[in-house]
Amino acid sequence: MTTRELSYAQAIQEAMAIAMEADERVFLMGEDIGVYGGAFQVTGDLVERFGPERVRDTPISELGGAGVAVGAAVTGMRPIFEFQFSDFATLAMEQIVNQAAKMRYMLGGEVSVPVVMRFPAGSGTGAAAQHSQSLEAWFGHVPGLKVIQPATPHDAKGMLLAAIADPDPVMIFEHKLLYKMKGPVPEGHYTVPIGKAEVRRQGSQLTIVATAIMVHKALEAAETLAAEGIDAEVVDLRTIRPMDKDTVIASVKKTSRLLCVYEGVKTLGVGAEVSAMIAESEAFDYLDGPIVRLGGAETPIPYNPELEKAVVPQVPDIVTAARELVSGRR
Amino acid sequence: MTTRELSYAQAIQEAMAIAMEADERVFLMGEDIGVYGGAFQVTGDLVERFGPERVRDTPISELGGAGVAVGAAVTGMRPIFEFQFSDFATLAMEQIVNQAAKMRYMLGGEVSVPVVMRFPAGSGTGAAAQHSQSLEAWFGHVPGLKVIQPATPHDAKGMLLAAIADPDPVMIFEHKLLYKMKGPVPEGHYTVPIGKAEVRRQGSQLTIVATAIMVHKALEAAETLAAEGIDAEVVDLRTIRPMDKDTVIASVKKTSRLLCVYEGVKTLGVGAEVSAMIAESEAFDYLDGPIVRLGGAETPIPYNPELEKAVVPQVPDIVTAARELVSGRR
Amino acid sequence: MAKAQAQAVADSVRGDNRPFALSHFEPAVLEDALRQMYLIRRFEEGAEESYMRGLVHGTMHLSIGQEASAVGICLPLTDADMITSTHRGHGHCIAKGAEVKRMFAEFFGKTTGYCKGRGGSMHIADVSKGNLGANGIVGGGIPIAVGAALSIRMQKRNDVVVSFFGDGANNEGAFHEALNIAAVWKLPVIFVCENNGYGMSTSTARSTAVPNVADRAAAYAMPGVIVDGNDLSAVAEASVAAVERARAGEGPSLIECKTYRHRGHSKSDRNRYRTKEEIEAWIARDPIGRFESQLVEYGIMTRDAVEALRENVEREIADGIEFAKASPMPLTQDVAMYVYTD
Amino acid sequence: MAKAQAQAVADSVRGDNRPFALSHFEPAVLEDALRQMYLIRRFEEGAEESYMRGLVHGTMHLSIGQEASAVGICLPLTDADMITSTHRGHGHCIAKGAEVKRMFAEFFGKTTGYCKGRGGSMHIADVSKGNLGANGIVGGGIPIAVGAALSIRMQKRNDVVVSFFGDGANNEGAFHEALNIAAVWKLPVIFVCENNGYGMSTSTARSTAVPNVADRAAAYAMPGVIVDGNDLSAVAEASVAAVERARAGEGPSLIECKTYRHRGHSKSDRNRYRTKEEIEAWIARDPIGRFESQLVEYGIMTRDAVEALRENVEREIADGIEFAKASPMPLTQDVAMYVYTD
Ligand SMILES: Cc1ncc(C[n+]2csc(CCOP(=O)(O)OP(=O)(O)O)c2C)c(N)n1
Ligand SMILES: Cc1ncc(C[n+]2csc(CCOP(=O)(O)OP(=O)(O)O)c2C)c(N)n1
Ligand SMILES: [Mg+2]
Ligand SMILES: [Mg+2]
Repeated sequence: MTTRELSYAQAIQEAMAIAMEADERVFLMGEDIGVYGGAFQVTGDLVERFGPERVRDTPISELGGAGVAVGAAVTGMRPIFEFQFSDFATLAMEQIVNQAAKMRYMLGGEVSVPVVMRFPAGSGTGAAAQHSQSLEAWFGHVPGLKVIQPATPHDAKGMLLAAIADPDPVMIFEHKLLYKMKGPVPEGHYTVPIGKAEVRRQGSQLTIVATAIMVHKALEAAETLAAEGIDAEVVDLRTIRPMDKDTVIASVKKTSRLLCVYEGVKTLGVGAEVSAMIAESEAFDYLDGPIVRLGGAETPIPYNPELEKAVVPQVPDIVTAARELVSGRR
Repeated sequence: MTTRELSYAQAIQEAMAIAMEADERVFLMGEDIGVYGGAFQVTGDLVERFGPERVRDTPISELGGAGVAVGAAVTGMRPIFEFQFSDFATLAMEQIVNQAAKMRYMLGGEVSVPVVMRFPAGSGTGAAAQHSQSLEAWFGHVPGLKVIQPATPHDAKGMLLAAIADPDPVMIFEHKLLYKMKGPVPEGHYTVPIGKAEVRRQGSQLTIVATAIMVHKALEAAETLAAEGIDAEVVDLRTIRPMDKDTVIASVKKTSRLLCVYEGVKTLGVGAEVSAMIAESEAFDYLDGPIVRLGGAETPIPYNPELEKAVVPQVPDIVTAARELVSGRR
Repeated sequence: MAKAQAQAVADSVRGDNRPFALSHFEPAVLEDALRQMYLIRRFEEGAEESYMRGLVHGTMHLSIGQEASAVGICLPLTDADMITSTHRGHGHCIAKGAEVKRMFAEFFGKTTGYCKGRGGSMHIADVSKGNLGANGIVGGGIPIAVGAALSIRMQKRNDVVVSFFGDGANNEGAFHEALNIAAVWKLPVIFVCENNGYGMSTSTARSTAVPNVADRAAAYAMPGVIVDGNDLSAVAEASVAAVERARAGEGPSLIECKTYRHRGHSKSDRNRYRTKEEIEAWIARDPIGRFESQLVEYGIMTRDAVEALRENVEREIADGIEFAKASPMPLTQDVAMYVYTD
Repeated sequence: MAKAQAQAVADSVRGDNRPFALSHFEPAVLEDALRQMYLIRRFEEGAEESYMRGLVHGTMHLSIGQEASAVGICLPLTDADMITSTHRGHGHCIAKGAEVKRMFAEFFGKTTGYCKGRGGSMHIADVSKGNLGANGIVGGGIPIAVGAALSIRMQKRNDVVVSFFGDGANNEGAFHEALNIAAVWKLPVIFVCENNGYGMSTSTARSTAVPNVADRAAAYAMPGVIVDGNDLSAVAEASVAAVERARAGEGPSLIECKTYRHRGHSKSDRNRYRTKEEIEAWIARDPIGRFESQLVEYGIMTRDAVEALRENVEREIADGIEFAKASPMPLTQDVAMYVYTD
């Protein structure tokens, strides 16, 4: 299979196109995903290729739209529902959490709900507090859902294809700042499994578990650390639910130190679970120091660009935290 | 001040009545809180005392109702909005999270949002998956909100009075099975501070941090453990956001072991934060064993009563977990 | 459903001044409609009694008094047509063809129940008959019904979806968003509001800005009709028209059935918001007695046949309860089954 | 606001066939209305230019072409009356009395900005003038406006609230729930839909089941009027009537202003969904030119006076940008200020 450089957004678009070509049950729904191409140009020109029945602009009705997607999924279709910004999921939690996540269970296994929902998430675009949130932790708390957060174009395509094939509801969080990031993406159909983390960099002295855009920041920090003689392992968590405990545990057993880096608000964010999962696992006995978290500040996302940067972990923050952890100053 | 035995529901009702007597800005909104008295009879006959303008039945419109409460709060009133079941908060997350929590920040401090929202929560009533959730962890993840979970009638009254006096939005999670539980409640006005945990039982060998109904189960377990010679300290967390780190850290430094017990789904539930907070604190060095969590099962709440019991921690589960932790078998 | 094979004889009997249903449906279908109304009534009375005896957990919402709406609406539906239902959904479930024994089993929390004991009354469903389930969330099923109608359209089928909901639900945002989407996309869905005058304790006058829920159809440019929800024939007539319209690709309709629940909202109702007189006036308009009289009056059934039918229903209920009692409880170690598909 | 002291001279001039606003408001008020329209236009052009020059972060939604709606609706409002606004809210903010220098400062992320640099364009507000804020959530401000109206009622004041929103917002559940609650409780709120034909790329025909948003007023038993949103006088006339109704305790109204945005939806718009012809036809109906001509034609202002007014506006804009540039950035260590009150 040939591999090209594609952007993260292009990789997602390609996954959707492949799935739609292969399976006529697959279709897209969302606000302005047709002729506008989506707020982030992820659906792009797909409407020209597949027509407005399968690339379906919805009214501005997140709750209704999500419910329609759920209803279509239960009755034989494979909808992919795009939220224009993940923040608007706040309008549709009812359908996602009470219906999609629980329907199979409440009906004793008589139905499945193969819906995929896509959530452009994260800060860094100057869009302020109502367009910049990272809410994946909420979804990770909900049994019945699967929650993924690919960090590379390769994984975005492969995990989305896995999500579309999945019989259960899969929520995919896409960091907006990644959309333009390029990376190698194989042509054609392939999947990256849901529920498997990936070690992005081998290291011996500490494990950095990161999600989404923080994976790239962690890798950058690891280079700086390497220059100082600190050898960091970087684990890309990739799936929030179900979390890949084995990979994280194995890494921490090797390195004896854990730093969790994530953009969502620190308190009760994804890193809280990673930390707690390790603290109750067999890896606890291997720990040589506290489990440190770098998460989003305990504030809404501010508009001012300097403030906006200040509320999410940056490379120097990761370097400093890792240095302190390894040197025993934490 | 005289102290009587009141039920948890009566204590809440009394707090509301005292606040309404003292301050005409305080009023109640919610579905069937008037002549019906509320689904759990918490507002009871308050409509007879304060009239339908101040004990205001809303249409079945959780998003609209929450938004109206927010708008009233910003413009000089002190609304207390009752959700009939906490599960219906899924319909109102937009107003709670994007508006109430962030409005002060987004407007640079020009407004405050003194709204109180009440959420009957938890399982145990046979109401199945859409009427039994414990979603407090979601709210704990949101800067701008305060989130409380009183476990006793005394605290329910005092914390609600503190919430009503608070200039910021306070979410109060009331476990439905506690409503009929009785306990001593002082007459008249008093407050129990938001953000302070309470040590319910002193102990030396492990700390059990519990929330809501789990506080009572933990205390019961502690008695059993005491009979076996295991001396457990039980901390009632009381506030999810802002969490009282000092009290928990001090307790763990004393006992060297931590067990978190909560009813919400284990993954990314409140105990994840308690665990992670300790694992990154100075108390880490005092730990003699892993931090263990007992949370809700990774399932929706089932209808069948035996299954329903099986998905939340019960007293024997706490006893077993504590025993294993203290004996070093975990 | 047998009744789905009903022949449209109405056209051939122009000038026939019998109630619509009697001229439109075959006698066997009409008999079955009466049987279903009894079955719903006796099922709910049986469930209530079982609740009193501690066999049923939680709460339940009885539709006693509203049977004509459930049965009348479902009369023109086939098994391939679908419904979404509500917390007050036992009637819909039976009208869509479910077996009472598996419903009792569900209420008793047994593995033989429709939801294998996971759902209970509030999630009762028989997916094999096109019932996508009762719903604990007021208005929660409405967008789902629209999604099912979208599936039908995209799969180029000729089926329809009925979404039942109460008057209280019409003030939820989900109602508004779903009706608008269905109208803009012209989907084959029939929105059925069972207006029993109250959402819990709150009367429609205190909750809803318009006198009739059907008045809101204008906001979605769809037909809105009001029918006497206690008159099976009137309900069936509106349903037949809306179903035909939907099958013809002409889009959604809204039907408002004016009816009443005889019982309280649920098991926790102190009934402080309705007068005795009001309740009694509605009991006097009981839909079952009215339809039964029509069938006898117009010679579709004899009194004896009615009696036999009642006895059959009694037996079915008694057998259903026995079946449910005798069925096994789920094992707690299986509690996580059905969370995910595999 | 000065214009709030406007005298209702209309009654005394029966037979007067000038446009409503010209007979209803004092000349000074009308001049100020024109000034505000210019100010909005030039503010947004200035903001756009500053954005191009990298002084403004993020995105912004320009209301160029819609100025008559913002200004006309706010004409009868006092400073004690309140509004809730939208993502396209610069015009509302200025029409409700905000100073452009503090708006520019906000856009530049400065401490002197209305939101101290925390909010930006999408949260612009001047609470001291009764503007409760723009809103990043489509429909998010509508229930909040109803809550503000409830405060007015409970505090026994005589003020009103205006809730601005777009045509796209009328398909949100929040719209439905809020209008219903306002109607049932008869609250002093005016719902103003600025229908510019599109929600982002989606035309009202493709998103909304009825031809006019005002058609939906019937679903809430409130008056619904449609006005030419590019005609300041027509907008003001509708606003005066609705405000009077609200102050008289007769409840809410819905006003639909048919208008158009000249620019794309936001900074990311490829403009593939509107034709050049359509845009040009609307530019030809520019509300500012129309109102200006009326004022000159009816002798309210001379051409020279108009020119002087324009120059004043230019100066105010230039000064505002300078003020904003010269203002300090917030300190990052203060980032957590204003999360909680203390
Ligand atoms: C979203 C939501 N809000 C509130 C409730 C609580 N509740 C259950 S039934 C009901 C009344 C519903 O009224 P209506 O729609 O008229 O149906 P009815 O009970 O009269 O059949 C309420 C408020 C709920 N289940 N879901
Ligand atoms: C709840 C929500 N959904 C979607 C969006 C993204 N969005 C921002 S503006 C807009 C279009 C709004 O259309 P309309 O209400 O007509 O206002 P206009 O932009 O035309 O002024 C959309 C879809 C949003 N901000 N909030
Ligand atoms: Mg009802
Ligand atoms: Mg618009």
